[in-house]
Amino acid sequence: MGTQIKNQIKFSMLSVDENVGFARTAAAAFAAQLDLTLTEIDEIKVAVSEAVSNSVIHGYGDCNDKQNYIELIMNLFQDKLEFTVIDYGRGIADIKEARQPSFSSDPERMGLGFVFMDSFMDELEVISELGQGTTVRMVKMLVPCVEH
Amino acid sequence: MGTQIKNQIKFSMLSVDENVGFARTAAAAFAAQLDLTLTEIDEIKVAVSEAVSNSVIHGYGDCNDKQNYIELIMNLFQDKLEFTVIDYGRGIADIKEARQPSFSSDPERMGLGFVFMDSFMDELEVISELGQGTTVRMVKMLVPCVEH
Amino acid sequence: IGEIRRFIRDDNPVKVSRPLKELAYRVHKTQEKLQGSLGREPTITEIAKELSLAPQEIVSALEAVQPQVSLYEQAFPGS
Ligand SMILES: Nc1ncnc2c1ncn2[C@@H]1O[C@H](COP(=O)(O)OP(=O)(O)O)[C@@H](O)[C@H]1O
Ligand SMILES: Nc1ncnc2c1ncn2[C@@H]1O[C@H](COP(=O)(O)OP(=O)(O)O)[C@@H](O)[C@H]1O
Ligand SMILES: [Mg+2]
Ligand SMILES: [Mg+2]
Repeated sequence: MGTQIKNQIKFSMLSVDENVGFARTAAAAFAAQLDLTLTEIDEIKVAVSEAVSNSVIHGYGDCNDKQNYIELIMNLFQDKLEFTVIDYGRGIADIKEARQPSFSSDPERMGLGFVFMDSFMDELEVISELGQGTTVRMVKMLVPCVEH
Repeated sequence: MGTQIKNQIKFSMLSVDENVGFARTAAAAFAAQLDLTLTEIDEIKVAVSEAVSNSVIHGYGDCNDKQNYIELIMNLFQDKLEFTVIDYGRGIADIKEARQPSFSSDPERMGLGFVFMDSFMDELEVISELGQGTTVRMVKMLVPCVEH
Repeated sequence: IGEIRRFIRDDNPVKVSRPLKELAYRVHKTQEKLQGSLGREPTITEIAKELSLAPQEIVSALEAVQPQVSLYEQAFPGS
């Protein structure tokens, strides 16, 4: 039963700064159909917007071609919420290194995006191929109602 | 220049009640990148959620097949915001009649959805074919900044 | 995780979670105040700036308290 989709929203948005905030609000609005705490919703917002901003900043980075798209797929299952962020940008050469706390390919940045995704979500999977793009899948497990 | 897309977000969502609220928030979140008043944003929210709820209620109505999808396309142009809601449901036999104030095929309903879309947006186009589905395109014109 | 929370708070006050109801109330108060001083309805950007928030946060706050009013009530308030 846990694998049956109860709700799904897929969207594709232009890779522009404005849409990081949009994706954050959309993730919160999707999560709002569940009985989560504000803290849990905040954690989801941060994790999703870190992934989307990585796609805008690193994935499509210097290509100023405005026709770059980012996909966000939000799935609700019986027992979990799943968010998948996909870009078709430059990809990550060394995923293990990229996920290290404080690692950033840009000396100006904090290198904490993956750390947030990791600590705020219950599962984090990163798939990437150089020149092909990056897929980040994050899962938030739902506590059964009885525990509330 | 007015026809060049400045931002675009395309959604595909399951036709379930929860997603009417989601679409409403998404429309507001998209509109929030512009310098609109809360009243204008409210009007957009109502118009978009009326169109999406029509697709859920009338378009896919009795088909309780959960795999029915509704598309929402949000475009920002230099001078206007455009929202297009598409379903692949039963379609509308007589569009002119459907758009009349107080007309509803369901005696329990108010028949005001199209009236709201019409009065809150600057353009409303309805395309529909029986058994094929319905497309509702709505435009909100943007006032040039100088007027603010 | 406490470390991370603190970082988020220090780094970006916009992300601090406040009770959304209170925030929505402040949005409406600010709207009224600006309406008075500007002599016209303020824009979401102006309200956001006044509250040091992102426009998206205002959207979220207002959505969270969106009462489940029927369309009839929206169309004919007070009837
Ligand atoms: N979508 C992506 N496409 C390409 N590279 C990425 C992507 N996401 C992350 N990276 C790489 O992983 C590094 C670490 O990411 P992150 O932890 O978010 O830190 P930061 O964004 O501050 O650099 C980035 O500096 C970048 O090199
Ligand atoms: N997406 C749709 N698919 C099929 N029929 C529709 C659709 N949207 C509207 N209609 C038809 O148009 C009528 C009028 O719609 P509306 O003005 O929103 O009023 P109401 O939803 O209260 O019936 C509906 O009763 C229905 O018969
Ligand atoms: Mg990052
Ligand atoms: Mg209707």
